[in-house]
Amino acid sequence: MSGGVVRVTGELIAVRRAGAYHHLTVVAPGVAELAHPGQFVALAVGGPTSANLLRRCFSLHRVKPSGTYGGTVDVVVSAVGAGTRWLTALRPHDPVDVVGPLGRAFPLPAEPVPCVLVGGGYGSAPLFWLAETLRERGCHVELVLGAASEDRLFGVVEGRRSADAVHVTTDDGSAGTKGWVSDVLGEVIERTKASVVYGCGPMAMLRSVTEVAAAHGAVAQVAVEESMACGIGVCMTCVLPVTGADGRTRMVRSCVEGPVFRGDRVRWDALDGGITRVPDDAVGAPRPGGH
Amino acid sequence: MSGGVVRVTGELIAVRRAGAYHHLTVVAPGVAELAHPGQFVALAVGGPTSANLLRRCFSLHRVKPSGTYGGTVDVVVSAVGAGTRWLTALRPHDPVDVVGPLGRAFPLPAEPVPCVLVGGGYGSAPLFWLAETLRERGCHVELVLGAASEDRLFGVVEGRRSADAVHVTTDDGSAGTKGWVSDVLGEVIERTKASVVYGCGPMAMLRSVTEVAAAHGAVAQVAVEESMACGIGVCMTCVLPVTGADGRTRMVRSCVEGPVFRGDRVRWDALDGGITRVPDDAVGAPRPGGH
Amino acid sequence: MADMTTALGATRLPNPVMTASGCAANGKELHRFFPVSDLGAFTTKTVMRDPRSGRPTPRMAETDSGMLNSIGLQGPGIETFCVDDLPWLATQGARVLVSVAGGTAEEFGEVVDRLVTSPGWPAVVGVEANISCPNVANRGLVFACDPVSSERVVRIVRGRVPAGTPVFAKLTPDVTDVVAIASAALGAGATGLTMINTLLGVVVDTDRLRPRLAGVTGGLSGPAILPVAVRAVWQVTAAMRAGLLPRAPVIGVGGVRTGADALQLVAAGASAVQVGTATFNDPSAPRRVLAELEAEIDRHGFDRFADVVGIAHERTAAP
Amino acid sequence: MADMTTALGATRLPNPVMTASGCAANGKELHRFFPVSDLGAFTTKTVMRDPRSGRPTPRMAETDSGMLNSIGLQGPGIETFCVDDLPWLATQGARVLVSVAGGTAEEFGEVVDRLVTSPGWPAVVGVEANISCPNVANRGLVFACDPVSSERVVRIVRGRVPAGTPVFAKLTPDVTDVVAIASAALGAGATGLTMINTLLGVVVDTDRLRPRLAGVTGGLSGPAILPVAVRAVWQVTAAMRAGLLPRAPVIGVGGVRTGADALQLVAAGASAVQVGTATFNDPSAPRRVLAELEAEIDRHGFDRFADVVGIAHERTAAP
Ligand SMILES: Cc1cc2nc3c(=O)[nH]c(=O)nc-3n(C[C@H](O)[C@H](O)[C@H](O)COP(=O)(O)OP(=O)(O)OC[C@H]3O[C@@H](n4cnc5c(N)ncnc54)[C@H](O)[C@@H]3O)c2cc1C
Ligand SMILES: Cc1cc2nc3c(=O)[nH]c(=O)nc-3n(C[C@H](O)[C@H](O)[C@H](O)COP(=O)(O)OP(=O)(O)OC[C@H]3O[C@@H](n4cnc5c(N)ncnc54)[C@H](O)[C@@H]3O)c2cc1C
Ligand SMILES: Cc1cc2nc3c(=O)[nH]c(=O)nc-3n(C[C@H](O)[C@H](O)[C@H](O)COP(=O)(O)O)c2cc1C
Ligand SMILES: Cc1cc2nc3c(=O)[nH]c(=O)nc-3n(C[C@H](O)[C@H](O)[C@H](O)COP(=O)(O)O)c2cc1C
Ligand code: FES
Ligand code: FES
Repeated sequence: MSGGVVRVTGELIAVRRAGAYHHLTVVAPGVAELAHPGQFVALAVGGPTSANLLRRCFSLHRVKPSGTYGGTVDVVVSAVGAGTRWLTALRPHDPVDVVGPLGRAFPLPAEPVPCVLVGGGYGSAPLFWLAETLRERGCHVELVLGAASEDRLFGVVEGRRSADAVHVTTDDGSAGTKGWVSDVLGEVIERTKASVVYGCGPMAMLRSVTEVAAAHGAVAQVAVEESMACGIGVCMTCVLPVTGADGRTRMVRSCVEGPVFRGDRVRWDALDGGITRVPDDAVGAPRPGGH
Repeated sequence: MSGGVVRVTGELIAVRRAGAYHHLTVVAPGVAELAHPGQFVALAVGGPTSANLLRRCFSLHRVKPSGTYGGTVDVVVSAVGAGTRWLTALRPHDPVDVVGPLGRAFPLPAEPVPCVLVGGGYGSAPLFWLAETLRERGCHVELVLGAASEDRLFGVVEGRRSADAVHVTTDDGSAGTKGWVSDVLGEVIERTKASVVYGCGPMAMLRSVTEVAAAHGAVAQVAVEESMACGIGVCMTCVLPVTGADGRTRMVRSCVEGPVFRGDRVRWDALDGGITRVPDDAVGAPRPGGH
Repeated sequence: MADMTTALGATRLPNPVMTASGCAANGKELHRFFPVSDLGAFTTKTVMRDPRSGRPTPRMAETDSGMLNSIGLQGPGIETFCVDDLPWLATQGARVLVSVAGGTAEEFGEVVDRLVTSPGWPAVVGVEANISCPNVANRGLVFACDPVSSERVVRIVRGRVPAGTPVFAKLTPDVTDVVAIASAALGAGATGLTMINTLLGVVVDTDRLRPRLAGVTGGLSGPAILPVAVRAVWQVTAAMRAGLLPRAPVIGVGGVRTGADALQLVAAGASAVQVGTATFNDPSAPRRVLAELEAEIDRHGFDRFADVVGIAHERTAAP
Repeated sequence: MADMTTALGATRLPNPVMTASGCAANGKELHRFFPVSDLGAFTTKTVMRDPRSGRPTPRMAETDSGMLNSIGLQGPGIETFCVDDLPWLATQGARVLVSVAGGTAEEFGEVVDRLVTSPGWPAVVGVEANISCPNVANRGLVFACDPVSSERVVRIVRGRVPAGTPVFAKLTPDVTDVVAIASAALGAGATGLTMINTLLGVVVDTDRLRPRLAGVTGGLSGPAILPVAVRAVWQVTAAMRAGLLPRAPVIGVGGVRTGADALQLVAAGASAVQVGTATFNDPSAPRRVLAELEAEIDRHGFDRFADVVGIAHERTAAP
């Protein structure tokens, strides 16, 4: 029945600060065994009396299929709202209700090609595991990590262990190069001759990662972050316009057909100011005078 | 501004099992100082993400106006639903949001008369403090504690310290006399020549306490337990029909005009099977053809 | 700090936050937690002509993020209100929005007639006609479910309240077309609208397998209904902006627990906001919501509360 | 264990728990968590004639104990449904309640015409006409807001669905008189009613000060609305028991998260229950609700589920 996904009541075994974020380790038997880099988990929030019905989604930072406690999953959480504040206030041994692994993982190149991995803020969380997986396959891997400020960078030290090189940018210059990841990305692609760029972070960053990659002859694979009500493909809230192999644009579910998409397939032109339009040429788009 | 009531974010300092119940001690500065036996507190449940908007009410078991941590209040909680389960799962140092003290306390006799205090289940919680207060005033005090079974009795040992004698009944005979508190109450009133009977427990018990007291020439003061949405007198959900000094029956708020009422003033005839009718002779009762 | 004053017709209030009728009694109880004069206005429990005992109990059931109530407009009647409650509020310096009702349109008028002669009248900043109550003459159908009944009541109330004093019609969301009812009320001379009253609901007790409320049905309130309240305010305000309804102030109510909740109603078009059920959770909720709303207005850098009223309409891309 | 079978017109289902349309896609996703054939029936996402992209995003906003959605009936159209989805459900042994809609009454008919010729048709245990969608011909007013439009759609659907197959009309609660709409639907030949669809709501984003949904309004669902769903089922069932409406099966939906929630709808009169938004919280919610409902029926000592349907009406004292 499981079809690659389980729901399990796990147990928090560790929570520690990591700059502006919280790093949580949860025993979640069954999840780790099935997971690949780029997939995510959906965590219930608020406990039995919760008014917050919807699960919160988090990229898998790392997984340990076995261990003292059984399989564990690690996530990096930015406490921004009711649900993430609840999660980051949990204490060891508290139950955590997990559904996962969810979504499509980062596709791995068949050949050992050089790769650049770009993370914005907590978006870097899944990249270290991805970097290690790529290097096991013989890829040269460099990381570009960016954030607004130093405390919002995640995993710079970890990155030095996982990748061949780490480049850091911050908007305010409090660490690394002052500026955006896109300011340094082109140079890194050129120098490493990367043919794949993986990206995870805010939408605007993913768009420019896609553009810079294209300009330097690389393919971008980006993990998007859309509001998701279910995370499992049943609600149709998480859609975005993506052009298929047939050249036609459809509103596709980022929870099951994503969150990883080829950057050049995403219709960035439809995204503006927090709203994603349905492109006029999308399959089934509203036509003047109704459908 | 306070007018005898405060709202304060307290801190749980101890929670321990007491038979079928949980005994909670909460630091709640300001509450203890104002409280009298028979009053109650209203505790918020579920924390910041709670879907349970309404506070839960609990009789004050004991208060300590000062102490290592500041004033504390003790309550005895039976975990029966979402809110009480949440409360009894709290751990020391968790915050507890308290409004109190609320309601009218047990009126104390002006003279040192003998008194009988009758508690059903956790309804005995406020009686030990009351017993000590009465004995300080020179009253002879005996307790009658009843419950369905031994584990649902509260405070038998404590009662032996607080009162001159303790009588126990259980429905199933697992402790004390098999039967109801009303089965032994008459004898205790007669023997002690009690002129006041205080009661706290289920409505059916309060009714028979009132009847037995009347039959033996004593006045009953009973603390009722109505569903309360606000606990502070603003919502009108907690009413029950009570006859006033003018002989007229009104639907009065048990949270501010109670929870303690003179038993012979409560219109027990209007209570049936979990529903309390508006007596036809009540002030403002619906009349045929509208008001 | 922003200028928090707001205008309800000719009346200016120092701030836009009020209690909701029936969720604050008539002030004395809440005054133990904060001075009732801090609020823009104090909305009183709906008062009818005669004393009323209300409905049998249980009168309440908790629901997810809300509750059901069936109080049945229990109260001492307009006479006692005028003698005891209104003078007390006046003494505290409260600005009072008096909620009135009747089982018939004419009864509304009788209540108002008595009210305006009360020595406490100068404290009254407006009258709220709670037309979301049953019309005895029309099979108990709620007045505000029907444009004709709504019109009749509002016309009577408007006619008996001195011209300078605003009259608000309080609408139920349990209608197919709230704009049509709003139109009837404004057409009959209402200064503005209060939206929304509770939604009709039933809770079944799954132990006894019967309705939990002795009166079977009750009104659903609390945060659960906030999106419905925001929608109702949005629809009516949109109709006003489109010229389909005369422009008039709206008092938003339903599910407000925080300043951000209040801001939702304000941005949707409400010139004032009432706090109801949240008060049962936090006795100082109306006062706290005011402080939080002020902080929100400041955070957004607005100088005047009035500039935020209805702003979400301007910031919405045409569909 | 109690006999959990239930009858929807001529159709008998092994148990009364279903998915709710649009909250379970067309089965493959949930089948990873439990066998879709465990349910009494599987209700499919509303399908229209042509492929539809749905509305822009954001399409959802969380609310207290609920959520707002504005999917806009995104789907591949009836052709793909008949070729891909229905046969898959049939292969799994699911009993399928197919939800259909159209922008016009006639489009409902076209969808049904195609459906009945599908090779998967034998798996269909009923058709649910989602008349809580906008009527293009009537200023986008929802069909189920108007008895005449409701009647017209149901008559067409009933006429094209083979006589032995039940037709359910799915109603919106956003009306003044749900009994009147129920009456129109039953009068036009509906076998029964599904109640309720979502409530219209708006959420304002208090950072951007504009509606959170790109489409401004959305449908409110989840536990927040359970009391409204129970009320709607109660009113219609009461009208049937009073002889004001023909007796007909009701499918209850709205806010069900637990077996006890389902039991509320059943005791109020529902012969079956759908689980929607709760599935987003717990992917196996429909299956779990079935197990919990069975346990509730057993706890009460009933031998047959059917004996509990509407029982709260019998246990209510006359008012
Ligand atoms: C595939 C995926 C992977 C993610 N990975 C991470 C991660 O590794 N670390 C991390 O900190 N965050 C991650 N996020 C974002 C995270 O899910 C949101 O920050 C979180 O849901 C906010 O919940 P809240 O209760 O704190 O905020 P609230 O604002 O109270 O949430 C209200 C609703 O909006 C949704 N929502 C709010 N913000 C976002 C957002 N940015 N993205 C999607 N939905 C949102 C919530 O899920 C909820 O349904 C990821 C999101 C997705 C879709
Ligand atoms: C004045 C007073 C004093 C009380 N003292 C105590 C005490 O000392 N110890 C104790 O264990 N309990 C006491 N109770 C009862 C206690 O308030 C309820 O058991 C508790 O509210 C149940 O909450 P829940 O969330 O667990 O149950 P739920 O059934 O989930 O509660 C749902 C709603 O119904 C109300 N409710 C449910 N049961 C009762 C009840 N028996 N009385 C009043 N409201 C109820 C709840 O407050 C809540 O609003 C007292 C009640 C009152 C009114
Ligand atoms: C217990 C209770 C009693 C109420 N009594 C009245 C009333 O007398 N008159 C009135 O107009 N509204 C009354 N209401 C409705 C509220 O004023 C308000 O419109 C509604 O509860 C929605 O707001 P809220 O969610 O903030 O409570 C009452 C609500 C509750 C919960
Ligand atoms: C995301 C979402 C999509 C929905 N899509 C449909 C639909 O396509 N057709 C339909 O009849 N109802 C649809 N509904 C309404 C549900 O079927 C159901 O009537 C409503 O959500 C109330 O039930 P719930 O509270 O259990 O979700 C949808 C609801 C949600 C939340
Ligand atoms: S989040 Fe529900 S379909 Fe993607
Ligand atoms: S509980 Fe609200 S008035 Fe008593």
